Amino acid sequence: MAAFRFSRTALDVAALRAELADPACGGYAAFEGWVRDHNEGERVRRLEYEAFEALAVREGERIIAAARERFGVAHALCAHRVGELGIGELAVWVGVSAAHRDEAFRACRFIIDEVKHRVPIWKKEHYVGGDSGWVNCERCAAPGAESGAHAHERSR
Amino acid sequence: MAAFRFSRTALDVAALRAELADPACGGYAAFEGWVRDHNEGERVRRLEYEAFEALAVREGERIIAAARERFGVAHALCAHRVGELGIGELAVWVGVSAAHRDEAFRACRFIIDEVKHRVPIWKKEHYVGGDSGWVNCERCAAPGAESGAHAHERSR
Amino acid sequence: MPPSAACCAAESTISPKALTVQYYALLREQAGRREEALTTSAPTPRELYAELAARYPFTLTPEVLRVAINGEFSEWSTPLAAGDAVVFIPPVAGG
Amino acid sequence: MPPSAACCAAESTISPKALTVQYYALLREQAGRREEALTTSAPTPRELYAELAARYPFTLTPEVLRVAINGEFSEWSTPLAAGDAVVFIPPVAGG
Repeated sequence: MAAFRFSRTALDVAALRAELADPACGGYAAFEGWVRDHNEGERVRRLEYEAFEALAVREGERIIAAARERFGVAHALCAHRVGELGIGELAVWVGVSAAHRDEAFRACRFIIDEVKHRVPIWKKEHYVGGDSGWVNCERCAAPGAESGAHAHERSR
Repeated sequence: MAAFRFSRTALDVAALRAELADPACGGYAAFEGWVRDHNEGERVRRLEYEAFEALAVREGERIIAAARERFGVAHALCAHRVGELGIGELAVWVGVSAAHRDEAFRACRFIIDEVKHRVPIWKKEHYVGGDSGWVNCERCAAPGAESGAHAHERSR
Repeated sequence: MPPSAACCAAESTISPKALTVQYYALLREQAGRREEALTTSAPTPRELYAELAARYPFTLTPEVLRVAINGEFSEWSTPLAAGDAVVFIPPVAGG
Repeated sequence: MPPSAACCAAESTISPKALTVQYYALLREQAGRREEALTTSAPTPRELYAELAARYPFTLTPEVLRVAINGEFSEWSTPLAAGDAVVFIPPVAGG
Protein backbone atom coordinates (compact mmCIF):
# COMPACT_ATOMS: atom_id res chain seq x y z
CA MET A 1 0.00 0.00 0.00
CA ALA A 2 1.17 3.52 -0.70
CA ALA A 3 3.48 5.12 1.85
CA PHE A 4 1.54 8.37 1.47
CA ARG A 5 -2.22 8.27 1.49
CA PHE A 6 -5.37 10.29 1.99
CA SER A 7 -8.38 9.40 4.04
CA ARG A 8 -11.90 10.78 4.12
CA THR A 9 -12.51 9.18 7.50
CA ALA A 10 -10.73 9.25 10.87
CA LEU A 11 -7.18 7.90 10.71
CA ASP A 12 -6.66 4.60 12.51
CA VAL A 13 -3.38 5.27 14.30
CA ALA A 14 -3.06 1.77 15.72
CA ALA A 15 -3.42 0.22 12.27
CA LEU A 16 -0.96 2.66 10.71
CA ARG A 17 1.57 2.05 13.47
CA ALA A 18 1.20 -1.69 13.06
CA GLU A 19 2.37 -1.37 9.46
CA LEU A 20 5.74 -0.14 10.75
CA ALA A 21 6.38 -3.05 13.11
CA ASP A 22 9.70 -4.75 12.47
CA PRO A 23 11.76 -6.93 14.83
CA ALA A 24 14.92 -5.23 13.53
CA CYS A 25 13.67 -1.79 14.61
CA GLY A 26 14.39 -0.35 18.05
CA GLY A 27 13.11 3.17 17.51
CA TYR A 28 9.75 4.52 16.39
CA ALA A 29 8.95 8.21 16.04
CA ALA A 30 5.54 9.58 15.18
CA PHE A 31 4.07 12.99 14.57
CA GLU A 32 0.43 13.95 14.59
CA GLY A 33 -1.08 17.24 13.50
CA TRP A 34 -4.23 18.01 15.47
CA VAL A 35 -6.84 20.63 14.62
CA ARG A 36 -6.14 23.45 17.03
CA ASP A 37 -8.77 25.79 18.39
CA HIS A 38 -6.81 28.90 17.47
CA ASN A 39 -4.44 30.25 14.84
CA GLU A 40 -2.75 33.61 14.59
CA GLY A 41 -5.01 35.11 17.21
CA GLU A 42 -8.27 33.79 15.73
CA ARG A 43 -10.55 31.27 17.39
CA VAL A 44 -11.02 28.35 15.02
CA ARG A 45 -14.23 26.34 14.91
CA ARG A 46 -13.37 23.74 12.28
CA LEU A 47 -11.05 23.10 9.35
CA GLU A 48 -11.57 21.98 5.80
CA TYR A 49 -8.79 20.12 3.99
CA GLU A 50 -8.58 19.83 0.24
CA ALA A 51 -5.89 18.15 -1.84
CA PHE A 52 -4.87 17.71 -5.44
CA GLU A 53 -4.68 14.06 -4.64
CA ALA A 54 -3.00 12.58 -7.71
CA LEU A 55 -0.04 14.93 -7.48
CA ALA A 56 -0.06 15.01 -3.69
CA VAL A 57 0.33 11.25 -3.43
CA ARG A 58 3.13 11.31 -5.98
CA GLU A 59 4.92 14.13 -4.15
CA GLY A 60 4.30 12.50 -0.77
CA GLU A 61 5.81 9.25 -2.00
CA ARG A 62 8.86 11.12 -3.23
CA ILE A 63 9.29 12.72 0.20
CA ILE A 64 9.07 9.38 1.98
CA ALA A 65 11.48 7.75 -0.46
CA ALA A 66 13.91 10.63 0.12
CA ALA A 67 13.57 10.25 3.90
CA ARG A 68 14.24 6.52 3.74
CA GLU A 69 17.30 7.05 1.60
CA ARG A 70 18.67 10.06 3.46
CA PHE A 71 18.22 8.72 6.99
CA GLY A 72 18.39 5.00 6.34
CA VAL A 73 15.13 4.28 8.14
CA ALA A 74 13.39 0.97 7.65
CA HIS A 75 9.77 2.09 7.31
CA ALA A 76 7.91 5.37 6.96
CA LEU A 77 4.28 6.26 6.35
CA CYS A 78 2.20 9.39 6.13
CA ALA A 79 -1.58 9.64 6.12
CA HIS A 80 -3.52 12.87 5.68
CA ARG A 81 -7.19 13.62 6.16
CA VAL A 82 -9.26 15.52 3.63
CA GLY A 83 -12.70 17.01 4.19
CA GLU A 84 -14.17 18.63 7.26
CA LEU A 85 -12.41 18.29 10.60
CA GLY A 86 -13.44 19.43 14.05
CA ILE A 87 -11.21 20.74 16.84
CA GLY A 88 -8.94 18.05 18.26
CA GLU A 89 -9.23 15.78 15.24
CA LEU A 90 -6.17 14.16 13.75
CA ALA A 91 -5.34 15.85 10.43
CA VAL A 92 -2.03 14.26 9.56
CA TRP A 93 0.00 11.35 10.89
CA VAL A 94 3.62 10.48 10.17
CA GLY A 95 5.30 7.35 11.53
CA VAL A 96 8.84 6.08 11.10
CA SER A 97 10.56 2.96 12.42
CA ALA A 98 14.32 2.45 12.33
CA ALA A 99 17.11 0.56 14.04
CA HIS A 100 17.88 3.58 16.25
CA ARG A 101 16.00 6.59 17.49
CA ASP A 102 18.15 9.32 15.96
CA GLU A 103 17.28 8.50 12.38
CA ALA A 104 13.65 7.81 13.29
CA PHE A 105 13.27 11.30 14.78
CA ARG A 106 15.10 13.01 11.94
CA ALA A 107 13.19 11.23 9.21
CA CYS A 108 9.86 11.90 10.91
CA ARG A 109 10.64 15.59 11.20
CA PHE A 110 11.87 15.76 7.61
CA ILE A 111 8.69 14.15 6.30
CA ILE A 112 6.24 16.42 8.08
CA ASP A 113 8.26 19.53 7.20
CA GLU A 114 8.41 18.59 3.53
CA VAL A 115 4.76 17.55 3.41
CA LYS A 116 3.70 20.92 4.77
CA HIS A 117 5.96 22.73 2.34
CA ARG A 118 5.61 20.79 -0.91
CA VAL A 119 2.50 18.65 -1.05
CA PRO A 120 -0.56 20.24 -2.68
CA ILE A 121 -2.89 20.24 0.30
CA TRP A 122 -4.82 23.29 1.47
CA LYS A 123 -6.72 24.07 4.61
CA LYS A 124 -9.45 26.55 5.19
CA GLU A 125 -10.08 27.73 8.70
CA HIS A 126 -13.61 28.51 9.79
CA TYR A 127 -13.56 30.97 12.66
CA VAL A 128 -15.85 31.26 15.63
CA GLY A 129 -17.14 34.59 14.28
CA GLY A 130 -18.33 32.95 11.04
CA ASP A 131 -15.46 34.25 8.91
CA SER A 132 -13.14 31.86 7.12
CA GLY A 133 -9.78 31.90 5.38
CA TRP A 134 -7.31 29.73 3.52
CA VAL A 135 -4.22 29.26 5.60
CA ASN A 136 -0.85 30.52 4.50
CA CYS A 137 1.93 28.07 4.37
CA GLU A 138 4.30 28.60 7.27
CA ARG A 139 7.35 29.53 5.27
CA CYS A 140 5.57 32.32 3.39
CA ALA A 141 4.43 33.84 6.65
CA ALA A 142 7.98 33.88 8.00
CA PRO A 143 9.80 37.19 7.66
CA GLY A 144 12.39 36.98 4.92
CA ALA A 145 10.63 34.09 3.21
CA GLU A 146 11.82 33.68 -0.35
CA SER A 147 9.52 35.16 -2.92
CA GLY A 148 8.45 32.75 -5.59
CA ALA A 149 6.71 29.47 -5.29
CA HIS A 150 5.57 29.86 -1.70
CA ALA A 151 5.14 33.52 -0.82
CA HIS A 152 1.59 34.75 -0.63
CA GLU A 153 -0.77 36.93 1.28
CA ARG A 154 -3.48 35.70 3.55
CA SER A 155 -6.22 35.01 1.08
CA ARG A 156 -9.64 35.49 2.63
CA MET B 1 -1.26 10.90 37.62
CA ALA B 2 2.51 10.98 37.44
CA ALA B 3 4.09 12.21 34.20
CA PHE B 4 6.67 9.41 34.48
CA ARG B 5 5.53 5.92 35.31
CA PHE B 6 6.42 2.27 35.22
CA SER B 7 4.28 -0.60 34.09
CA ARG B 8 4.56 -4.34 34.58
CA THR B 9 2.11 -4.96 31.75
CA ALA B 10 1.92 -3.89 28.10
CA LEU B 11 1.69 -0.12 27.68
CA ASP B 12 -1.66 1.13 26.38
CA VAL B 13 -0.53 3.68 23.81
CA ALA B 14 -4.02 4.86 22.95
CA ALA B 15 -4.78 5.59 26.60
CA LEU B 16 -1.47 7.37 27.13
CA ARG B 17 -1.95 9.46 24.00
CA ALA B 18 -5.45 10.40 25.10
CA GLU B 19 -4.01 11.99 28.24
CA LEU B 20 -2.21 14.52 26.03
CA ALA B 21 -5.28 15.64 24.09
CA ASP B 22 -5.79 19.39 24.24
CA PRO B 23 -7.78 21.61 21.87
CA ALA B 24 -5.03 24.23 22.11
CA CYS B 25 -2.42 21.79 20.78
CA GLY B 26 -1.69 21.42 17.08
CA GLY B 27 1.37 19.20 17.30
CA TYR B 28 1.96 15.83 18.92
CA ALA B 29 5.25 13.95 18.82
CA ALA B 30 5.79 10.46 20.18
CA PHE B 31 8.68 8.11 20.55
CA GLU B 32 8.56 4.40 21.19
CA GLY B 33 11.46 2.13 22.04
CA TRP B 34 10.86 -1.38 20.76
CA VAL B 35 12.76 -4.51 21.72
CA ARG B 36 15.02 -5.17 18.77
CA ASP B 37 16.17 -8.60 17.67
CA HIS B 38 19.82 -7.61 17.59
CA ASN B 39 22.34 -5.37 19.35
CA GLU B 40 26.00 -4.83 18.62
CA GLY B 41 26.17 -7.86 16.38
CA GLU B 42 24.38 -10.23 18.77
CA ARG B 43 21.01 -11.83 18.12
CA VAL B 44 18.71 -10.93 21.00
CA ARG B 45 15.97 -13.27 22.18
CA ARG B 46 14.38 -11.19 24.93
CA LEU B 47 15.09 -8.33 27.33
CA GLU B 48 14.73 -7.88 31.04
CA TYR B 49 14.18 -4.38 32.43
CA GLU B 50 14.82 -3.47 36.02
CA ALA B 51 14.48 -0.08 37.70
CA PHE B 52 15.20 1.63 40.98
CA GLU B 53 11.64 2.82 40.79
CA ALA B 54 11.43 5.38 43.58
CA LEU B 55 14.40 7.35 42.30
CA ALA B 56 13.59 6.67 38.65
CA VAL B 57 10.13 8.18 38.95
CA ARG B 58 11.56 11.21 40.73
CA GLU B 59 14.26 11.67 38.08
CA GLY B 60 11.79 11.05 35.27
CA GLU B 61 9.46 13.70 36.66
CA ARG B 62 12.34 16.15 36.79
CA ILE B 63 13.18 15.46 33.16
CA ILE B 64 9.60 16.03 32.07
CA ALA B 65 9.29 19.21 34.12
CA ALA B 66 12.53 20.46 32.53
CA ALA B 67 11.22 19.63 29.05
CA ARG B 68 7.97 21.48 29.67
CA GLU B 69 9.80 24.52 30.92
CA ARG B 70 12.56 24.54 28.34
CA PHE B 71 10.40 23.94 25.28
CA GLY B 72 7.11 25.39 26.47
CA VAL B 73 5.12 22.29 25.63
CA ALA B 74 1.66 21.80 27.07
CA HIS B 75 1.78 18.13 28.04
CA ALA B 76 4.39 15.40 28.24
CA LEU B 77 4.35 11.84 29.52
CA CYS B 78 6.74 8.93 29.67
CA ALA B 79 5.92 5.32 30.49
CA HIS B 80 8.49 2.55 30.83
CA ARG B 81 8.07 -1.19 31.07
CA VAL B 82 9.84 -3.29 33.67
CA GLY B 83 10.14 -7.07 33.67
CA GLU B 84 10.56 -9.49 30.79
CA LEU B 85 9.95 -8.29 27.24
CA GLY B 86 9.95 -10.20 23.97
CA ILE B 87 11.15 -9.01 20.57
CA GLY B 88 8.95 -6.26 19.13
CA GLU B 89 7.45 -5.30 22.48
CA LEU B 90 7.12 -1.67 23.48
CA ALA B 91 9.68 -0.89 26.19
CA VAL B 92 9.31 2.86 26.56
CA TRP B 93 6.86 5.45 25.28
CA VAL B 94 7.23 9.23 25.29
CA GLY B 95 4.46 11.56 24.12
CA VAL B 96 4.37 15.35 23.94
CA SER B 97 1.65 17.74 22.80
CA ALA B 98 2.23 21.41 22.10
CA ALA B 99 0.86 24.33 20.13
CA HIS B 100 3.38 23.73 17.35
CA ARG B 101 5.38 20.78 16.08
CA ASP B 102 8.86 22.18 16.59
CA GLU B 103 8.67 22.24 20.36
CA ALA B 104 6.82 18.92 20.43
CA PHE B 105 9.63 17.20 18.51
CA ARG B 106 12.37 18.83 20.53
CA ALA B 107 10.80 18.07 23.89
CA CYS B 108 10.11 14.47 22.92
CA ARG B 109 13.71 13.97 21.84
CA PHE B 110 15.03 15.66 24.96
CA ILE B 111 12.94 13.43 27.22
CA ILE B 112 13.98 10.12 25.69
CA ASP B 113 17.64 11.16 25.55
CA GLU B 114 17.63 12.20 29.19
CA VAL B 115 15.69 9.16 30.32
CA LYS B 116 18.21 6.88 28.69
CA HIS B 117 21.08 8.81 30.20
CA ARG B 118 19.91 9.64 33.71
CA VAL B 119 17.09 7.44 34.92
CA PRO B 120 18.09 4.35 36.93
CA ILE B 121 16.78 1.68 34.59
CA TRP B 122 18.81 -1.27 33.42
CA LYS B 123 18.30 -3.81 30.71
CA LYS B 124 19.73 -7.25 30.35
CA GLU B 125 19.85 -8.81 26.95
CA HIS B 126 19.34 -12.54 26.59
CA TYR B 127 20.98 -13.75 23.41
CA VAL B 128 19.94 -16.49 21.05
CA GLY B 129 22.99 -18.53 22.06
CA GLY B 130 21.89 -18.54 25.72
CA ASP B 131 24.38 -15.94 26.88
CA SER B 132 23.20 -12.70 28.46
CA GLY B 133 24.56 -9.30 29.35
CA TRP B 134 23.67 -5.98 30.93
CA VAL B 135 23.61 -3.29 28.30
CA ASN B 136 25.95 -0.36 28.34
CA CYS B 137 24.45 3.05 28.27
CA GLU B 138 24.93 4.60 24.84
CA ARG B 139 27.08 7.51 25.90
CA CYS B 140 29.63 5.30 27.62
CA ALA B 141 29.99 3.20 24.51
CA ALA B 142 30.67 6.28 22.39
CA PRO B 143 34.34 7.03 21.72
CA GLY B 144 35.44 9.98 23.82
CA ALA B 145 32.67 9.50 26.37
CA GLU B 146 33.41 11.35 29.55
CA SER B 147 34.80 9.19 32.28
CA GLY B 148 32.94 9.36 35.53
CA ALA B 149 29.33 8.67 36.24
CA HIS B 150 28.55 6.90 32.98
CA ALA B 151 31.63 5.22 31.60
CA HIS B 152 31.81 1.49 31.99
CA GLU B 153 32.74 -1.71 30.26
CA ARG B 154 30.34 -4.28 28.98
CA SER B 155 29.55 -6.25 32.10
CA ARG B 156 28.74 -9.82 31.35
CA MET C 1 1.54 39.98 -15.52
CA PRO C 2 0.68 40.39 -19.21
CA PRO C 3 2.72 38.40 -21.72
CA SER C 4 5.51 40.33 -23.39
CA ALA C 5 5.24 41.53 -26.99
CA ALA C 6 7.66 38.89 -28.21
CA CYS C 7 5.67 36.22 -26.46
CA CYS C 8 2.37 37.51 -27.94
CA ALA C 9 3.74 37.51 -31.43
CA ALA C 10 4.64 33.85 -30.97
CA GLU C 11 1.31 33.15 -29.35
CA SER C 12 -0.65 34.44 -32.29
CA THR C 13 0.82 31.78 -34.51
CA ILE C 14 -0.31 28.98 -32.16
CA SER C 15 -3.55 27.34 -33.07
CA PRO C 16 -6.30 26.99 -30.45
CA LYS C 17 -6.33 23.74 -28.51
CA ALA C 18 -8.78 22.07 -26.17
CA LEU C 19 -7.60 21.36 -22.63
CA THR C 20 -8.91 21.14 -19.09
CA VAL C 21 -8.16 23.23 -16.03
CA GLN C 22 -8.78 22.12 -12.44
CA TYR C 23 -9.10 24.55 -9.58
CA TYR C 24 -8.32 23.99 -5.91
CA ALA C 25 -8.78 25.94 -2.71
CA LEU C 26 -8.94 29.72 -3.20
CA LEU C 27 -8.73 29.45 -6.98
CA ARG C 28 -11.66 27.03 -6.97
CA GLU C 29 -13.70 29.48 -4.96
CA GLN C 30 -12.73 32.44 -7.12
CA ALA C 31 -13.33 30.56 -10.37
CA GLY C 32 -16.60 29.24 -8.97
CA ARG C 33 -15.85 25.78 -10.32
CA ARG C 34 -13.64 22.74 -9.77
CA GLU C 35 -12.85 22.10 -13.36
CA GLU C 36 -13.54 23.30 -16.84
CA ALA C 37 -12.84 22.34 -20.41
CA LEU C 38 -11.74 25.22 -22.60
CA THR C 39 -10.17 26.08 -25.90
CA THR C 40 -7.20 28.40 -25.76
CA SER C 41 -4.44 29.79 -27.90
CA ALA C 42 -2.19 30.30 -24.85
CA PRO C 43 1.19 28.76 -25.71
CA THR C 44 2.20 28.11 -22.08
CA PRO C 45 0.61 28.04 -18.61
CA ARG C 46 1.75 31.63 -18.09
CA GLU C 47 -0.50 33.00 -20.83
CA LEU C 48 -3.26 30.61 -19.85
CA TYR C 49 -3.27 31.93 -16.30
CA ALA C 50 -3.34 35.51 -17.58
CA GLU C 51 -6.31 34.61 -19.77
CA LEU C 52 -8.16 33.04 -16.81
CA ALA C 53 -7.25 35.91 -14.50
CA ALA C 54 -8.98 38.26 -16.92
CA ARG C 55 -12.14 36.17 -16.60
CA TYR C 56 -12.16 35.37 -12.86
CA PRO C 57 -11.41 37.56 -9.83
CA PHE C 58 -8.15 35.79 -9.03
CA THR C 59 -6.15 37.50 -6.29
CA LEU C 60 -3.11 35.22 -6.44
CA THR C 61 -0.34 36.33 -8.78
CA PRO C 62 1.63 33.73 -10.73
CA GLU C 63 4.63 34.41 -8.48
CA VAL C 64 2.91 32.60 -5.60
CA LEU C 65 1.51 29.77 -7.68
CA ARG C 66 2.99 26.61 -9.09
CA VAL C 67 1.66 24.84 -12.11
CA ALA C 68 1.09 21.17 -12.86
CA ILE C 69 0.43 19.63 -16.27
CA ASN C 70 -1.03 16.14 -16.49
CA GLY C 71 -0.53 15.48 -12.79
CA GLU C 72 3.09 16.53 -12.52
CA PHE C 73 4.78 19.77 -11.49
CA SER C 74 5.74 21.70 -14.56
CA GLU C 75 7.32 24.97 -15.68
CA TRP C 76 5.37 28.09 -16.50
CA SER C 77 7.11 28.08 -19.87
CA THR C 78 6.25 24.49 -20.84
CA PRO C 79 4.36 24.46 -24.16
CA LEU C 80 0.73 23.46 -23.77
CA ALA C 81 -0.64 20.69 -25.92
CA ALA C 82 -4.16 19.69 -26.83
CA GLY C 83 -5.68 17.48 -24.16
CA ASP C 84 -3.45 18.73 -21.34
CA ALA C 85 -4.87 18.83 -17.81
CA VAL C 86 -3.59 22.00 -16.21
CA VAL C 87 -3.69 22.86 -12.50
CA PHE C 88 -2.60 26.11 -10.93
CA ILE C 89 -1.43 25.37 -7.39
CA PRO C 90 -1.99 27.94 -4.65
CA PRO C 91 0.50 28.10 -1.78
CA VAL C 92 0.14 24.84 0.12
CA ALA C 93 -0.62 24.40 3.81
CA GLY C 94 -1.07 20.78 4.71
CA GLY C 95 -0.72 19.25 8.13
CA MET D 1 39.92 2.17 44.97
CA PRO D 2 40.98 1.65 48.62
CA PRO D 3 40.31 4.52 50.99
CA SER D 4 43.31 6.73 51.64
CA ALA D 5 45.19 6.62 54.91
CA ALA D 6 43.74 9.96 55.99
CA CYS D 7 40.29 8.69 55.30
CA CYS D 8 40.88 5.47 57.25
CA ALA D 9 42.17 7.34 60.22
CA ALA D 10 38.99 9.37 60.24
CA GLU D 11 36.90 6.27 59.66
CA SER D 12 38.20 4.48 62.68
CA THR D 13 36.79 7.19 64.93
CA ILE D 14 33.28 6.73 63.52
CA SER D 15 31.02 4.48 65.46
CA PRO D 16 29.27 1.60 63.67
CA LYS D 17 25.76 2.29 62.37
CA ALA D 18 23.00 0.14 60.99
CA LEU D 19 21.83 0.84 57.46
CA THR D 20 20.44 -0.91 54.43
CA VAL D 21 21.88 -1.39 50.96
CA GLN D 22 19.86 -2.24 47.87
CA TYR D 23 21.37 -3.79 44.77
CA TYR D 24 20.22 -3.52 41.19
CA ALA D 25 21.15 -5.12 37.90
CA LEU D 26 24.74 -6.36 37.74
CA LEU D 27 25.43 -5.44 41.36
CA ARG D 28 22.37 -7.42 42.44
CA GLU D 29 23.64 -10.44 40.57
CA GLN D 30 27.18 -10.11 41.91
CA ALA D 31 26.01 -9.52 45.49
CA GLY D 32 23.55 -12.38 45.15
CA ARG D 33 20.85 -10.35 46.85
CA ARG D 34 18.48 -7.45 46.31
CA GLU D 35 18.93 -5.88 49.69
CA GLU D 36 20.68 -6.30 52.97
CA ALA D 37 20.80 -4.73 56.38
CA LEU D 38 24.30 -4.26 57.73
CA THR D 39 26.29 -2.49 60.37
CA THR D 40 29.24 -0.48 59.14
CA SER D 41 31.80 2.02 60.32
CA ALA D 42 32.18 3.44 56.81
CA PRO D 43 31.87 7.23 57.10
CA THR D 44 30.69 7.76 53.51
CA PRO D 45 29.39 5.71 50.56
CA ARG D 46 32.93 5.55 49.16
CA GLU D 47 34.23 3.50 52.09
CA LEU D 48 31.02 1.50 52.21
CA TYR D 49 31.42 0.46 48.58
CA ALA D 50 35.04 -0.52 49.20
CA GLU D 51 33.89 -2.60 52.15
CA LEU D 52 31.24 -4.36 50.05
CA ALA D 53 33.62 -4.81 47.11
CA ALA D 54 35.90 -6.75 49.44
CA ARG D 55 33.01 -9.07 50.22
CA TYR D 56 31.40 -9.50 46.78
CA PRO D 57 32.94 -10.03 43.35
CA PHE D 58 32.00 -6.56 42.11
CA THR D 59 33.49 -5.70 38.73
CA LEU D 60 32.25 -2.12 38.56
CA THR D 61 34.58 0.52 39.93
CA PRO D 62 33.17 3.50 41.81
CA GLU D 63 34.07 5.71 38.83
CA VAL D 64 31.25 4.18 36.79
CA LEU D 65 28.70 4.12 39.60
CA ARG D 66 26.48 6.75 41.14
CA VAL D 67 25.18 6.59 44.65
CA ALA D 68 21.78 7.33 46.12
CA ILE D 69 20.95 7.81 49.77
CA ASN D 70 17.35 7.59 50.93
CA GLY D 71 16.01 7.61 47.38
CA GLU D 72 17.92 10.62 46.10
CA PHE D 73 21.16 11.00 44.19
CA SER D 74 23.95 11.82 46.57
CA GLU D 75 27.68 12.45 46.71
CA TRP D 76 30.26 9.77 47.43
CA SER D 77 31.48 11.99 50.24
CA THR D 78 28.13 12.48 51.98
CA PRO D 79 28.35 11.30 55.61
CA LEU D 80 26.34 8.17 56.25
CA ALA D 81 23.87 8.13 59.11
CA ALA D 82 22.18 5.31 60.95
CA GLY D 83 19.08 4.14 59.14
CA ASP D 84 20.21 5.34 55.71
CA ALA D 85 19.10 3.38 52.66
CA VAL D 86 22.03 3.29 50.27
CA VAL D 87 21.94 2.29 46.62
CA PHE D 88 24.92 2.01 44.28
CA ILE D 89 23.73 2.72 40.76
CA PRO D 90 25.35 0.92 37.82
CA PRO D 91 25.50 2.69 34.47
CA VAL D 92 21.92 3.07 33.29
CA ALA D 93 20.47 1.90 30.00
CA GLY D 94 16.77 2.50 29.86
CA GLY D 95 14.63 2.72 26.76
